[in-house]
Amino acid sequence: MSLKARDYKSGIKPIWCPGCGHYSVLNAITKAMAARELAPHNTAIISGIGCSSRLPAYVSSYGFHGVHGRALPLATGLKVARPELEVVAVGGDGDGFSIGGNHFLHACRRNVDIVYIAMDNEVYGMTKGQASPTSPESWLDGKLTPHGTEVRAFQPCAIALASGAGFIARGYSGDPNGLAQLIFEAMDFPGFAFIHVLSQCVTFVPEQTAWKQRVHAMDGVPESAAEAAALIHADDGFGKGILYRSPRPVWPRPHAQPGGRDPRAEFVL
Amino acid sequence: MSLKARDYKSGIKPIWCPGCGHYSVLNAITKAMAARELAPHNTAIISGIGCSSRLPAYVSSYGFHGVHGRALPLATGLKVARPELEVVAVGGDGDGFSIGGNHFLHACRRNVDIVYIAMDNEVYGMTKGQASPTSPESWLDGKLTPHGTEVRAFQPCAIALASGAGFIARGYSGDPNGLAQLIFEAMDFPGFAFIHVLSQCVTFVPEQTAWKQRVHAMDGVPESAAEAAALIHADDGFGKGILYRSPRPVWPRPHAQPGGRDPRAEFVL
Amino acid sequence: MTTLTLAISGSGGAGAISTGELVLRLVAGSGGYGMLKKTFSPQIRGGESAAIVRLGSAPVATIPARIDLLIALDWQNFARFADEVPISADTLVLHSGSDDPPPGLTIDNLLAIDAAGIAAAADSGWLNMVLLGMLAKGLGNTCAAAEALLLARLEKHDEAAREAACRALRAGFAEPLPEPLAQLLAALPAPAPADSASPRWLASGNQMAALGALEAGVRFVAAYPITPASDLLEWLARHIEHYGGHLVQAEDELAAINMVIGAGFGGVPAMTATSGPGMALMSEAMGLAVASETAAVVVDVMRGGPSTGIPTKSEQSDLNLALYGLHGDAPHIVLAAQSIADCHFTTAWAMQLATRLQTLVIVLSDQSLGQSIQVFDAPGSEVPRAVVDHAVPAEPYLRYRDTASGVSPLALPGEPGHMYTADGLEHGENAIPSPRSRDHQRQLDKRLRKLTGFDFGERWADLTGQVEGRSVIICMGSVTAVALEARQSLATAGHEIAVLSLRLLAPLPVAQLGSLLESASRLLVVEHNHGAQLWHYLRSLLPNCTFDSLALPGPAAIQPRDIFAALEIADVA
Amino acid sequence: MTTLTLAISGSGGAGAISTGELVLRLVAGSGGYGMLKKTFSPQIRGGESAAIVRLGSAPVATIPARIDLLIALDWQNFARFADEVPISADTLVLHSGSDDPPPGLTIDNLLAIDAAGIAAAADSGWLNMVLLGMLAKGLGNTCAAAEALLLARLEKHDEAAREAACRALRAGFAEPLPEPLAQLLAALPAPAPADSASPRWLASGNQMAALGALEAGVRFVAAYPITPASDLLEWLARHIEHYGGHLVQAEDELAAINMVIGAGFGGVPAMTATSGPGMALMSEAMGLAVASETAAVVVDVMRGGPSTGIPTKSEQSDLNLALYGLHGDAPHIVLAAQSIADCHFTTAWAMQLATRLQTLVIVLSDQSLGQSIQVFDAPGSEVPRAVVDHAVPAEPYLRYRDTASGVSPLALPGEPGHMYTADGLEHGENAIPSPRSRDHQRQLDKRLRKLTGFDFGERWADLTGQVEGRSVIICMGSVTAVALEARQSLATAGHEIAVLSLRLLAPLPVAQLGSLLESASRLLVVEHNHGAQLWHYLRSLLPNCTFDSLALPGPAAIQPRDIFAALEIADVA
Ligand SMILES: Cc1ncc(C[n+]2csc(CCOP(=O)(O)OP(=O)(O)O)c2C)c(N)n1
Ligand SMILES: Cc1ncc(C[n+]2csc(CCOP(=O)(O)OP(=O)(O)O)c2C)c(N)n1
Ligand code: SF4
Ligand code: SF4
Ligand SMILES: [Mg+2]
Ligand SMILES: [Mg+2]
Repeated sequence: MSLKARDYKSGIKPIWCPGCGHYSVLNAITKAMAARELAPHNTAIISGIGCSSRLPAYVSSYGFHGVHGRALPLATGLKVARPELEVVAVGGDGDGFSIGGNHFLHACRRNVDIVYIAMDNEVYGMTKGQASPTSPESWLDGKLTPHGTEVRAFQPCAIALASGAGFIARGYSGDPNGLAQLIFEAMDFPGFAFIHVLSQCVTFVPEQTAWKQRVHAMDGVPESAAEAAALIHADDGFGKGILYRSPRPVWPRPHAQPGGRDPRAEFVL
Repeated sequence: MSLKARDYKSGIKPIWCPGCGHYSVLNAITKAMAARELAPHNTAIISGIGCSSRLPAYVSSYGFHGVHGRALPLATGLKVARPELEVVAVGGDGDGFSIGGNHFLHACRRNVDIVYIAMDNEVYGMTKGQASPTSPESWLDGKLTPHGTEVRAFQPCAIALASGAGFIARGYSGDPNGLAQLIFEAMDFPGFAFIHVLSQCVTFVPEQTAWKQRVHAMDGVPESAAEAAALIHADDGFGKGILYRSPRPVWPRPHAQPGGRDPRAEFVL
Repeated sequence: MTTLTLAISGSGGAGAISTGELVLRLVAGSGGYGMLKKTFSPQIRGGESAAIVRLGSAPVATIPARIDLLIALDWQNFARFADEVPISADTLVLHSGSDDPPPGLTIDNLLAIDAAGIAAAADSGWLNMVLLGMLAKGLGNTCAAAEALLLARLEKHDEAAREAACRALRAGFAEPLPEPLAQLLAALPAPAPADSASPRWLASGNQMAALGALEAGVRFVAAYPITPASDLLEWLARHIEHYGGHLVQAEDELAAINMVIGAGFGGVPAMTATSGPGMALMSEAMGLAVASETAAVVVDVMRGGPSTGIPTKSEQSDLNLALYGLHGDAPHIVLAAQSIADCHFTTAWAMQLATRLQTLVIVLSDQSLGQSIQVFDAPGSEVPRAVVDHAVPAEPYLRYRDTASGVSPLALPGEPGHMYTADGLEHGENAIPSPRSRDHQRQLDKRLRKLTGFDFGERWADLTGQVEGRSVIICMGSVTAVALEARQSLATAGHEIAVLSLRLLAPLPVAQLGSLLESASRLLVVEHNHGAQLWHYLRSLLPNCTFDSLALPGPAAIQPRDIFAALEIADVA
Repeated sequence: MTTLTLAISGSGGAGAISTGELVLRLVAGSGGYGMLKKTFSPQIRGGESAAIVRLGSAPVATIPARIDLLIALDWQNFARFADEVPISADTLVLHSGSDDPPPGLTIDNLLAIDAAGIAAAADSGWLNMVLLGMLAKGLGNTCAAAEALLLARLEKHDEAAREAACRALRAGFAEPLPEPLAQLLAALPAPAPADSASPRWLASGNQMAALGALEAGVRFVAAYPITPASDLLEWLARHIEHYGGHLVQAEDELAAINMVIGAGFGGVPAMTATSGPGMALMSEAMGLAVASETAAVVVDVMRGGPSTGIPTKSEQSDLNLALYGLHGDAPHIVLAAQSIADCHFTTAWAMQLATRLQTLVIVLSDQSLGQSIQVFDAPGSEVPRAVVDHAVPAEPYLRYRDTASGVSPLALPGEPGHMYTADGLEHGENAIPSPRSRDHQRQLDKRLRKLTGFDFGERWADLTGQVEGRSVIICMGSVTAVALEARQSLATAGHEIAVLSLRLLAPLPVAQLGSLLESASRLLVVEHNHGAQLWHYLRSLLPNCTFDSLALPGPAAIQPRDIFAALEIADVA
């Protein structure tokens, strides 16, 4: 009676371009769901806006396709209110690191038990090819930045670490099985788990097919933040695997048991 | 004819509580302005909202007291539009790291030539004592967090470094001369310069008077980001001095000279 | 009704506010009524503050412009309150400090009391408690009653401090009252003996809104602090966990409203509270609640605007934003609380409507309602409750099914077989995104119909008086109490008017309102803002009515005399 | 006027849009007029797209509901366009691919052309160019003219590709035209010979807005990409540096608007462009521009709402947000562009008004104006220009001085002796924060007066036709062209109506508008939204007028026949 990966597909046809990396991320998610034997109805996939953020509808689970940049607060509200659900936030680099950057910082700090999968294609796909925070400084094809962004690329894993994320991993859309494994581990992790996925945009950055040659495995999971910092710093941004793993207490913490106080009492004269 | 520090005071009486650390920051700013012989009318001090953000009106210069959390975009717009001005953004930890966190990240990356002075008192002073992102996890007096924030404190300098800031320093309101020197250096630095100031709130966190015993000098300015990362990581958050200094090209970069193209031409049939 | 209005002012740490609160509690304890308004200088501490307390033997809901008694604990920067604590020729001014009144001030009745000396003689520094003792005596209370309140108040102080305070209180009580003060205080009639069947409460509107939320079933709150909504949230932060709920201090208002929507999607009644600048930031996501049909409540405790404006003072100028501030066609519900006590009902009703109609409900309160404290008759135990009873959906399950009521079947995460993806993109009934005209039209119609077709019942407005042939004042929020007071004064002078206080602003019950107002002789819309926002709104929906407008911005409160003037009635006291 | 409307559709990469653009350029090149509307499936690439082109011998400004000729490059997912490319019994369908029409589709006039075969015979894969060749011939153009356009278009392609495309074009041109196609194309009258005195342009509204901004003096732009405003920004990104200006791609809309305000404070004319969701996020800071009296322009290219809505389609449903979406009393200016060409003037005027009146100006455009391209007579070289000539301020310098006009003296950073701190907190004339009633009232009055007292001149609206005794259609934006077309058809049928297109929405020139409309027999407000937002707005300000409403939401465009129906006129073609 256990479900197969394909049973976790909703059957709705993705709007993605043929060859888009996001298909692989979808596959990896459904594989991980099957491996963890998640009940589809107890899972919720939450997103913002972007090509990547269309993903929830393609999974057979509950989902919320919110507004641009706010997947993490949406997911946080749901998880805090309904802790028994498996809550996964997904989205793109623009959604998560540009307009949503503040929520990323604070979600890493807050450590609510959700998984966050950021599909990074270093571009705004949905709005047709502007630079994103992760675009290389000298990428000349960004439609609003004719000379390149001339701005240092955003380093998602370094920021996650500096913000206090307890689980940081990097996956690649060209390796859906490896990615599925990372998602599995992220779901296993108690607390906020961040997966940075290199997910190519074949339409606006076709040169990303060359990523295949650049990605490489990282070996060994650093246990101290200092080690992780050194590792992430030294890496070229193409190292796959778990980059840091160190559980901290999850938020919210257990406190008062319900009941016991009548708040009306304090107003009575 | 050169101006003294006191000539840079506007004469408007601050609304701050007696003993507030922000007075020292004001003094340090006017000292640094005098030392750099800035023309008051060529200087603009830009802020958001908070006790700290009231500072611009107290300086004899142009100023903008904007909305909560947006000092950096306001300053960025002004500096890019009017590059000949000395632009200094100031504000509090709530303003800069909570509601303004995204702009902090992206200002560090963008590297526009402004100075940003964040007066960190680990609390929301103006709204009377709620926890801020930098409040210690277990600080029990935050009015919205009766059990403490139970959230890892935000590390401004680590985030600045991970985001690509080229100048990072820490000052202390108990040492206005040292702080003035840091501001002097920050103004000297080409590009975005961040100064994290420990500035006590005597009203809502009176225990911060004990900071005096905790602050210590950092010696040596690390030149590589890796060194700086190690240093910032190992530090207890009370190390004063320049924590990192490494200039990168400033934004915007020089490009096309004005003139030469008639944009109407492309529409003519 | 005879009432007594006293202001107690002083520099930071002088204890003006707590003295005022103790006076109010004292009077309330012996069956009286009253209200207290706090006012602060912009300085956070060491700044001046003043408590303006109005006492009466029957319910009191407004602070008048005239002060009967001013107790100046000291005169430091008193000028900053000049607007709010106007001294007239009738005001008795009790000068209790060692400094002199500021030069510009004209004081006709100045009475000096050496409170510091009396305190010192009692080996105490609590000069404000000397004054409390005197007031207690003058108002006919026992010293023991005052002492009990004082001790409760100083719970967290050490023994020595509490004793010193009590010594000062007793010394003040023992002091002979100067005649003018004795006379003034004695003029307040003794209250009727307290009726134990209807207990009375002392609370602020923010506390009442928070209680209403909790009692309606709110179990998730996310918010970012902002004056004057913070204390509403602070109250919830202390209580919600006892109900198994959570309050998240969000990184900003964008996060707060989206967290609320996330919780609402999960079926947990959820809300946030903020003020103008924060609600402006929530505008985009409020549209998401509307489009995705997710229950969410936003309480806006209005302050002076625009922009940062006047954060600590009251105004009703966010009405436009609340009614219209969403992009696209985004019908939603806007309620206004009518009184401090009504913050309780209206907030609870908001959560009930949000869950029942799966949409955004904005509750407008204002700083004056939110932060003043008042003695009022306790509300009953019946409170509107959130409704998350979602009918078992028909097969095939269509989340956004076009139903007769306009309310679509809602499945909650955790329910097998009804998975769907909520969406702010336009969608078909099946929740799949659709850019088609017919789907758009259908969902737009449905989202409007579920509001306009709903029977909101009797609580859409509170009418006091009879409409036929009379002038009717139309208002909301803290203006209501002023209008009701004006109505009473007018009645005493032989002019009958009616007051209609609107609780349901959107969707405005146009038909009911139109037929209710038909027979009135004159309609005057009274509101606390500059732009006559309510007046414009009513005009846009009721073109057959002729409305007059009285719109005055904050921070000064609207006064009954402003209403008399607008109604061109001269002969009222 | 006889016009010809053709739709060219195909799957991703088939080249439907570029074929359409080439046809339009071809006709324009020989003196004709036309307009092109693009429509895409939600898929980013590999999805279907269609170009709907209407050609005429006189200016063409609308796309009708009826398609005369459909050229299906292939039929993949054609059904997705069913709403926008309706095939009627009169439509000639040119089936040029190898697949079959979808089963549900009824096609009466189907013509098969083996474009692929013809292209292959010419050793080319460019089957769309075969069709272009045939159209070129049928429309009476020379093959050389078509080839020149094609080569210009393929500038960036390699030599081999360009030659292959040209071979296909020539092969198509050589092909005998099937009779029904020849007949249809021949029906389009030859345009009058081009008048060299008034050159014609081909551009989109977004391009025109961008040009207007640049020519008005905008030298700072900060923005965050959003459909359908991105291409406006992209055009500016390429051009602004040549004027010594800068465009910053901001991290979000909150940053964008605050950057614009920062630049405006510096005296540099600055603007941003966005769409509904982005403008909603700007709400708080727009209030800062109002309160601090800083010039800022926000262009909202409206799309379907609420929430994410229908991002690629047109609607006019952000009017409420633009008019009312700020907290507090925050009067500001709202303009609407009237046509593709007028985006130029209106955006430039916005920047002029923003600098002259030191405030926020919102320009409403819509996706239909913004992204359709059209042939129109080139604008003159006179363009409103930003005004940053600040009078030398009087001593003592009071930044927020209460002047007769309401406009206060503005000093710019860099000027000695006039330093001040701009503030969103309420302030006195001296810019120092003040919570006092009298300062608040004075600044509120001043900020309102500078708008209501300003003489906006003649351009507040465009009137076509005579009002007296006639029905008047009141509208804005892309509805204007539809209304004008309806007016022409009605005139042909003997019914005279007038069209009033409002450019200045706020402050609404109530007096002028009221007296202008007085003599009309009937007023019909036509708008492209669900909530009748313009209608409600006009009702709130002109209670003496009786307005009828025709409000239809997107994405389907309003058609003249909708207007005929609303006017209850049956006998129009
Ligand atoms: C408030 C707001 N601003 C802007 C947009 C326009 N927008 C939609 S998706 C997107 C960027 C998407 O990029 P990313 O998140 O990297 O996703 P991708 O499409 O590359 O997968 C933008 C800017 C929007 N929908 N809402
Ligand atoms: C949009 C918005 N949200 C909330 C507020 C309320 N507010 C004003 S100041 C402040 C926090 C100030 O804290 P910080 O920046 O640390 O400055 P401090 O007062 O501690 O110096 C807040 C939350 C506001 N003014 N605007
Ligand atoms: S545009 Fe890029 S990111 Fe979007 S679907 Fe296509 S390939 Fe994927
Ligand atoms: S509240 Fe704290 S931060 Fe604010 S002025 Fe007082 S001491 Fe300073
Ligand atoms: Mg992307
Ligand atoms: Mg602080």
